[in-house]
Amino acid sequence: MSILETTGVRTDAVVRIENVSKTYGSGSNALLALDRVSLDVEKGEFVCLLGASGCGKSTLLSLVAGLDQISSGTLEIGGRKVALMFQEAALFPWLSVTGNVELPLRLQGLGKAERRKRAEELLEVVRLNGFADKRPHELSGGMRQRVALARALAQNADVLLMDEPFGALDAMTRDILHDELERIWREQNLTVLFVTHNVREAVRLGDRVILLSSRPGRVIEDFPIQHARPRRIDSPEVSGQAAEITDRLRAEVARHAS
Amino acid sequence: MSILETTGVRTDAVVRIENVSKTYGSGSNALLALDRVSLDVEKGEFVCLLGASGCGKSTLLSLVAGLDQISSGTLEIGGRKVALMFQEAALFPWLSVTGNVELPLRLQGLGKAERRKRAEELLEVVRLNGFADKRPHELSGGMRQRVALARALAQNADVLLMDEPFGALDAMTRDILHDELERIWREQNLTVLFVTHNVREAVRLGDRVILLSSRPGRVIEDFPIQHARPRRIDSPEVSGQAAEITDRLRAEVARHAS
Amino acid sequence: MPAETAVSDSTTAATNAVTLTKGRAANEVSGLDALETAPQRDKGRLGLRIWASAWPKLLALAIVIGIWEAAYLAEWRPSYLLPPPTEVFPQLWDLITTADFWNGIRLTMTRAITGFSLAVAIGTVLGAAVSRFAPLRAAIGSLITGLQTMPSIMWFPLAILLFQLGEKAILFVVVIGAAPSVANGLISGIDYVPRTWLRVGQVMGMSGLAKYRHLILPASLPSFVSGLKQGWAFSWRSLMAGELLVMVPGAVSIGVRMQNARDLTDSGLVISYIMVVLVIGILIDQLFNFADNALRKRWGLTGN
Amino acid sequence: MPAETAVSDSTTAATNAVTLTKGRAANEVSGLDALETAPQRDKGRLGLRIWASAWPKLLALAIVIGIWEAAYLAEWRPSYLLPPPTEVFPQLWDLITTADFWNGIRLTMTRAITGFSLAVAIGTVLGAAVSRFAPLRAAIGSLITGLQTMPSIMWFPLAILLFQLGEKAILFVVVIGAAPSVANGLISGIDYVPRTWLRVGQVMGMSGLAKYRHLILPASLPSFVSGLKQGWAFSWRSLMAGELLVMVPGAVSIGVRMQNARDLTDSGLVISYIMVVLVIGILIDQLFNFADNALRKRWGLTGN
Amino acid sequence: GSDDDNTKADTAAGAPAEAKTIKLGYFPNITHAPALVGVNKGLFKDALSGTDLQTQTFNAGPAAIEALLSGAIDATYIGPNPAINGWAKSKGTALKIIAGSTSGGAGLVVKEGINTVADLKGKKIATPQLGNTQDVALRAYLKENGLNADTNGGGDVSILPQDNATAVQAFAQGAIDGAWVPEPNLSKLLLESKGKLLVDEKTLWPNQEFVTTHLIVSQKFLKDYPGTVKKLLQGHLAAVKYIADNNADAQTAANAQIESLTGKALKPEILTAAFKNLKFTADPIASSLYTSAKHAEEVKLLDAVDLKGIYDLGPLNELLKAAGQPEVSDAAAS
Ligand SMILES: Nc1ncnc2c1ncn2[C@@H]1O[C@H](COP(=O)(O)OP(=O)(O)OP(=O)(O)O)[C@@H](O)[C@H]1O
Ligand SMILES: Nc1ncnc2c1ncn2[C@@H]1O[C@H](COP(=O)(O)OP(=O)(O)OP(=O)(O)O)[C@@H](O)[C@H]1O
Ligand SMILES: [Mg+2]
Ligand SMILES: [Mg+2]
Repeated sequence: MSILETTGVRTDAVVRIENVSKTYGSGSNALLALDRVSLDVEKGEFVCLLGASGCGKSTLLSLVAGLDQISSGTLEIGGRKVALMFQEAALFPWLSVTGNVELPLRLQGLGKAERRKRAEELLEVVRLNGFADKRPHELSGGMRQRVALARALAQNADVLLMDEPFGALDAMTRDILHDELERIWREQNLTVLFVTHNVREAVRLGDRVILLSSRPGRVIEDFPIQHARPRRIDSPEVSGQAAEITDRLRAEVARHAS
Repeated sequence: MSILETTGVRTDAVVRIENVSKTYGSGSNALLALDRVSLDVEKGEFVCLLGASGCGKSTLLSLVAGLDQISSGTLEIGGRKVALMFQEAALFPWLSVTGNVELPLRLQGLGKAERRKRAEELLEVVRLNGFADKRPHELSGGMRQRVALARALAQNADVLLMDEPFGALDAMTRDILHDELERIWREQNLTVLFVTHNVREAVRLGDRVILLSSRPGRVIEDFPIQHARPRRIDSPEVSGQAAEITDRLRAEVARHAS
Repeated sequence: MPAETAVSDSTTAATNAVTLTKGRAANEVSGLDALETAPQRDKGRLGLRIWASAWPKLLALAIVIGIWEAAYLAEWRPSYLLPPPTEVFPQLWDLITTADFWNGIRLTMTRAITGFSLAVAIGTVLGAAVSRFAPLRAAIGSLITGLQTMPSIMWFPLAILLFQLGEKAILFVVVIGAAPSVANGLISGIDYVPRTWLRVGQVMGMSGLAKYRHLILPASLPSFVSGLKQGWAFSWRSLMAGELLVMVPGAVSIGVRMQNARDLTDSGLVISYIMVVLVIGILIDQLFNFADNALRKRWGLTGN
Repeated sequence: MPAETAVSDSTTAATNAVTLTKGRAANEVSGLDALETAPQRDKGRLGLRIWASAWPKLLALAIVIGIWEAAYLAEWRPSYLLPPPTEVFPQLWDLITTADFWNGIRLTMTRAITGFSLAVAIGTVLGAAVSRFAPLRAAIGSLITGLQTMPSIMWFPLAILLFQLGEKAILFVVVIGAAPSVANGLISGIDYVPRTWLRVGQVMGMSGLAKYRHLILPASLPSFVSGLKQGWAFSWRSLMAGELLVMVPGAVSIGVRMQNARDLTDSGLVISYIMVVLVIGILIDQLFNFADNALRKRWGLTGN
Repeated sequence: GSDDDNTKADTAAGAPAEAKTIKLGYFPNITHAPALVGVNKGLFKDALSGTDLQTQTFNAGPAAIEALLSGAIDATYIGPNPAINGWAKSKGTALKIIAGSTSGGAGLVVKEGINTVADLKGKKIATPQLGNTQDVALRAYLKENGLNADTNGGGDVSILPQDNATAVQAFAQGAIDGAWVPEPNLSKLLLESKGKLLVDEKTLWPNQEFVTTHLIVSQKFLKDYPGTVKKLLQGHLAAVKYIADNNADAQTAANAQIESLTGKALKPEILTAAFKNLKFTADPIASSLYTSAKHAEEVKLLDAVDLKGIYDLGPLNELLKAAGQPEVSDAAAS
């Protein structure tokens, strides 16, 4: 039973994207990255974005986070707090692992002891408790990504935007973090916009899976995922729906390539 | 029919790793990343490495590439040219996409026209021909990874080390690049050491799949993949063997976690 | 909570920026987004752009002149010590309309450019060598900063010993004043080249000159450019001192003129020369800024 | 082919580095790998480490003294112009064993540190402000470099106008000489903060002071430190000039002493003071290097 | 240096050897008026037939002495202090004073309200440079009048060695109470800053004469090319004479030369006043040099130095004698 079903109200959109286009550069160099994308995300909804490499997924997230300006259309997030986990870990090299995780807490004005406690909890969530005092350059790629996840969670936002957060993780660690993320999402009633290339992951986690077309990005399909939670990534339902979505995606890519 | 079977000779090791250990740091801060790893890779072999996040896969590759020094053991690559595609794209921001791809060619002393031609071919391989004159910061994450692949291929090496090269790519682009990589590997009789978290990908591509244990990394299993090429990633054989390996991996992680 | 405000702020901005441009073709999109369309608008309205960069300068100038005039009117100091702008500007005008003055500028700029080029060449080689060879670094790394702190005038005896009196002696003073700065900029740039890039270079088989040419120099360029800027300042200051070493009748260098203005306690003239030197410094800085902006654009640090 | 050689080279090195240490427990591994175990060995053999950093310096010193002595023996210039080391060192010794000299050092260092601190404070604020507000940058960005190129001596009239003859006048000359350099270092550092980090900061909701405190300053620290180093050089040189403005009863500052040594055409004394200034410069540079190394270690730029 | 690019001219035996070129230094300063006028009017050129004259200007004494000692110039106009320093440092081997050039033109200018020496107590007085002629003169003067001053700026009177430009401005602004300066700063303080002349230095000297500038030559050059030195002196005498005979014209010429060297001429009133205070003479007024050195020793600004032999007035006296003028002496005051 998904959160969506419990909340029920479909008009309570937290993120409202309407006809948003985004062009990078100008003149002959212009690149239309997003073409009239419309998408509403309800409060407490978990929405997964799928699409080919370079189709504009990261662009969309950065627009929602207010990092870039839209070229046309309307985008509203209603003044809610937004956290974004970037595609690259982008940790601050001058801070230790805990330092990186504590930074958003510090900005929220938390005291030292509280910060430490919360950072420890978060590192526990991403299974990195032993690495609190290491520096980013002493971590492996997957570990950095997990620290970035902990940092994003530390922001205590209402809306969590995640750009391929588990791309560098092995299947097992990924499973664990799926469970943790689902738990936190449920407990804190988060709204999540989640970019991934793993269709099963999208089906495992999402209330809806949105398919974007190749350059320029456009919403081409919106799959509601109805399976009851908790789901297992290797369950037949998840596999089945994933296969269906993959076929659709493949068709789109093929269409585009021709 | 794999290249391994055609070459046949198992003593013709291109990369010989014997009892290699690697410790980062020293004193109380020491971290044993690799623990007596032994692994031989034959000429023309395609070996995939699997293992949990932080188990030492990248470390192993950087040792083979001669970027770090081993703490104990023996490592030989017999004076062959080695190319390494890093886990992060690590493109040079001051060069355009072509500039990045052309750089290794330039170091090989190729002329301008030849360089241009070869770079175009390589960008064609990674499906980025339209982006030759963009700068790295104008690319999406997956596109950067593909440029890094093109750059690694441009090195014209005998041994190709790849660290999660397709981690940020969607399934379709990944399929295409699997085919391209397999073709190039076959045509140039490359020796490939390929790190991935995607078990199916490993089975799709590898002659062998090596499983590393969690910290410290140790070889715990060596699966020869016998299926005839060309394979398809969604074929039942690949899925079946992938499932088998996943189970083994899961057991290892569970053992470690307990 | 600060975090909340900031994010909602920028998102509101995004919402406000929405216009009627929906549905246009890709290369037609222009909208009102300042960052997006800056380059396009620039082409269209060069005048506006110049104005945007000029008005703050003019305002600053007006403020300075205002304060100056006010200080004069308040009779804060006697007028022969602090002459009013209305006296100094005509004096400046008289100065810069003489051919003599321009000969001096030409002489001094020739020396400055020669000296600076030499300092850059020597500083670059020195910096590269020091950052490459550990024993050299241990030997003279710190000496470089030590040399920088030496007042130019203390080099005069050595300059005369080595080069007698001549242009070479001046160049010596300029180079020894500026080269350490260039070297330091390069060294610090090289020290901060990200390790990943070095590793990429290593697997590519870069070494020796190729490594410097293709990796280290471009990667440390930002810091190097800032070292060049500092080096320019040092070389100019050293030159102003060094020009007192040799005086060539006919073309009177700026250094000599400045010294003389001071010796004569001619406040108006001193202020005029201060302005001349500032203007030269500003113009040169603009050149550096061109380089810097081109660099930042290449590196993807500007614009959206 | 260069690529081939390089890679096989390093791999051979790896192979050669293999030793008997196989199979030891994690924190026992020491091996011969220099990079790996450097910190451990350091603790064990501090003496060796000091020697490693000292011998190149001593060698450099020996070479310089050798050339100097040779020039003297070859009677290249009369000995009253170029006295031999054997004459200068006793003179230097006599100099530094007087209490008077140390009073001068104390006076000058106090001024230098006060002036430099002030310059850093002002330069930091100025740099931060200029890099933050576009109109301010347009207005005075280039002026900063312009100010840097002004010889200290040209500030004397203004210093006297504003502060009469007193310590403040000296400080003014020092600050106006060094602050632009500090500001420029900071500005260039801020300009080159990677965009990704800025975006991370933005989603974290950093703004205003918090952004500077937690993101911009640490991220631009390398360039800032190099700006500080240049700033130190500028402030020292400005101080050497500025000290001629004011004489304080009791202690004769280093600037005045240097000037006197030159006025008296006392080559031995001039060389002695050059050495004193170089040693001070080298010591200060060591302080900066400490900061710099700590920084590079934090950033993961050193070691393996 | 002259030893490198000069070859002895082929001359008949016994005739004084002549250099191909002579490098002469001077300052673009009114106290070097004979040099300014001589160069401007071509008087040196006329006298130095067959020898190429190269001039070199300096901003301050130390650089000129460094240049002379290292052979970059052969002769220079210079003040007494740098000459004494050069003599002392080279242990009497580097240079000789061959003629005087300028006398007088220095004094103590004070603020309104200071009327006697006693009023100087607790005041700040600037001098151009620690241990230079004016500095020594002030210290000796204070000592004579029972006031003490140490070299660190302490004592009854604070002596602040400071370059002239700074001193002039500081005085104008009231930051110092007085300054003992040479021309043209003396006139500047009097005319522009309305200062009061408390002591005219020449009143402290016998005959109201004391050396301000003289002409020195490197000993090596003097030894190698006595003929050229003599011709140089001829030019010098011509310049001194020209100033005496055509004072107004000389002033114009000097100022023109200053302008061509520094880009800016002196103000006419300063020029005139300064000229009036200065006396141009080939007499080196040796006695004042010795006395000044003795004073310097007394106030511990100079180690004991043997000035014997610093003068070589032979060539000058030959020329004076030939012209029927009185000879000059290098003897100390009795
Ligand atoms: N700063 C930029 N300047 C110019 N073009 C850009 C910029 N950022 C992205 N683009 C372009 O916009 C398009 C979409 O990029 P985006 O990063 O959103 O893709 P993506 O869907 O996240 O891809 P991936 O899965 O590979 O990360 C790409 O074609 C890219 O080249
Ligand atoms: N430079 C370093 N200094 C210290 N420790 C390091 C360094 N690099 C890696 N490590 C440690 O070594 C271990 C192995 O790292 P490595 O990067 O090889 O993992 P990996 O298998 O590539 O993981 P991932 O799949 O997450 O990329 C990790 O625990 C990491 O913390
Ligand atoms: Mg992306
Ligand atoms: Mg890795």
